[in-house]
Amino acid sequence: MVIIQEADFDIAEEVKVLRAQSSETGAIVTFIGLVRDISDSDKVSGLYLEHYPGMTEKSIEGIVDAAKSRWQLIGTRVIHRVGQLSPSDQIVLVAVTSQHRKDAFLACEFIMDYLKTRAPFWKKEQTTEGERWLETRSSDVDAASQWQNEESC
Amino acid sequence: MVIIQEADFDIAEEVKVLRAQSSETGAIVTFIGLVRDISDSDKVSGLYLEHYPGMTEKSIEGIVDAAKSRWQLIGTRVIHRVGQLSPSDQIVLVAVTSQHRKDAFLACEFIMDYLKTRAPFWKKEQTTEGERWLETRSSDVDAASQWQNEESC
Amino acid sequence: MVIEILYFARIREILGMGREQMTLNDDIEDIASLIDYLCGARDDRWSSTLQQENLLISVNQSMVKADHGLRDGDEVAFFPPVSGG
Amino acid sequence: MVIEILYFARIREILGMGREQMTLNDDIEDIASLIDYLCGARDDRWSSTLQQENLLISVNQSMVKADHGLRDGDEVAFFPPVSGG
Repeated sequence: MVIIQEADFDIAEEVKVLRAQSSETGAIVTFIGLVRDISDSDKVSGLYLEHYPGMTEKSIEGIVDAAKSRWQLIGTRVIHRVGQLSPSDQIVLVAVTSQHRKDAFLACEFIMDYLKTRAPFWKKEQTTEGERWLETRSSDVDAASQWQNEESC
Repeated sequence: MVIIQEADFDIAEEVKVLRAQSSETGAIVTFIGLVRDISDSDKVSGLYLEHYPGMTEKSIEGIVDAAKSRWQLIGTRVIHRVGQLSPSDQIVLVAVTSQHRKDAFLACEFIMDYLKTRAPFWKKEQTTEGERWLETRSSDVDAASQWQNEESC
Repeated sequence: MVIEILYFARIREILGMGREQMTLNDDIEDIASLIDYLCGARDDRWSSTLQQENLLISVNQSMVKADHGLRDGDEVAFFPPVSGG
Repeated sequence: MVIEILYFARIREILGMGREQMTLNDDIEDIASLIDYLCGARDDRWSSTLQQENLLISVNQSMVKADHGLRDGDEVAFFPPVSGG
């Protein structure tokens, strides 16, 4: 389940939905991304998140499907916010359930790493030095490519 | 912060406390362990969790300290329930915050892997085949020992 | 053929345009020739953005390379490297 | 010296005892000799549990090996492999 919305989300609500899906669930791993108030040593006052409606959902669903084919998962929820956000706001939630914790940890991290490099979102930071568009960090490209290296092991 | 209690916990409450700790937090990773209704193909009707009061808290605090010395963390919360539980009940919560997601993912998984092999908890399952005490799974021993192999890389 | 072109983020701001419909001449058969056409027919802002090495391209909401062929009704999008999450 | 001994989980159930206080003779100086004493002085349940290879031992709430020395007032615990989380 992939949701793109302006509204905030409630992790308890999402965990509740996932728990109700199966009595075989033994592990729930969640990731929440927050707006940080510092970026490259400048004070961040706000963040605008643009996306490509339609393609965003499609690309994240593709990432989730890839995770499902790689690990034994029971359920997944991805919520990504768009629009105007402030420091400390929640941006993204990835929640994964599985029978065993290892699968849930790996799948959650995998989904985040690919979302960072493949899903069509763009952040524009409002800082004390003015506005600026962010682009993919090289550390995020490295994080995503590690999953491919592992495949060839 | 390590808490051992009989009562259930609310992930939203714990995430709220962690978010309030620092405006530098960019990533929150949580793990929730649940009582599964099947164990070695027997139907589980309940689970009794015994622990060693005092040593439990001390050992988990030691694990959390080890995680803090290994990764850049901002905050941690570990809640472990004891007493009588039912299938689908929450058993344990590990929540970790950091500036960056990689540290939070690794630390959360590390804490869970060590908690499974070092913290003095014992589970007694009530199944259709009677009651039985569980002992450390070899897969959990392997999971914990992987962190030591990585250290020597 | 008629296609829809979408521009996002920094590229949308520089071009001052988020979306346009275009009727293509028969000789524009793929993304590469569409980019050539736009850079030649329009002002410098087009060549400075559409010729950047890190430009990302999608057709019908799937990422493609510049040699991807075009068909009537396609939804083409140009955008910079992504930064969500 | 006087020590406190705690038993947990399966071991507690088999021995039918969760905690006891013991006054030790002078020749019991470490965990190994304490185990030897208990196995010799008490019934089979003691030797069958305290001589198991996977027995875990703590003194004052830190895990130790059988060669760990004992001091007056120590809190010793015997327990099976853990299974929390």
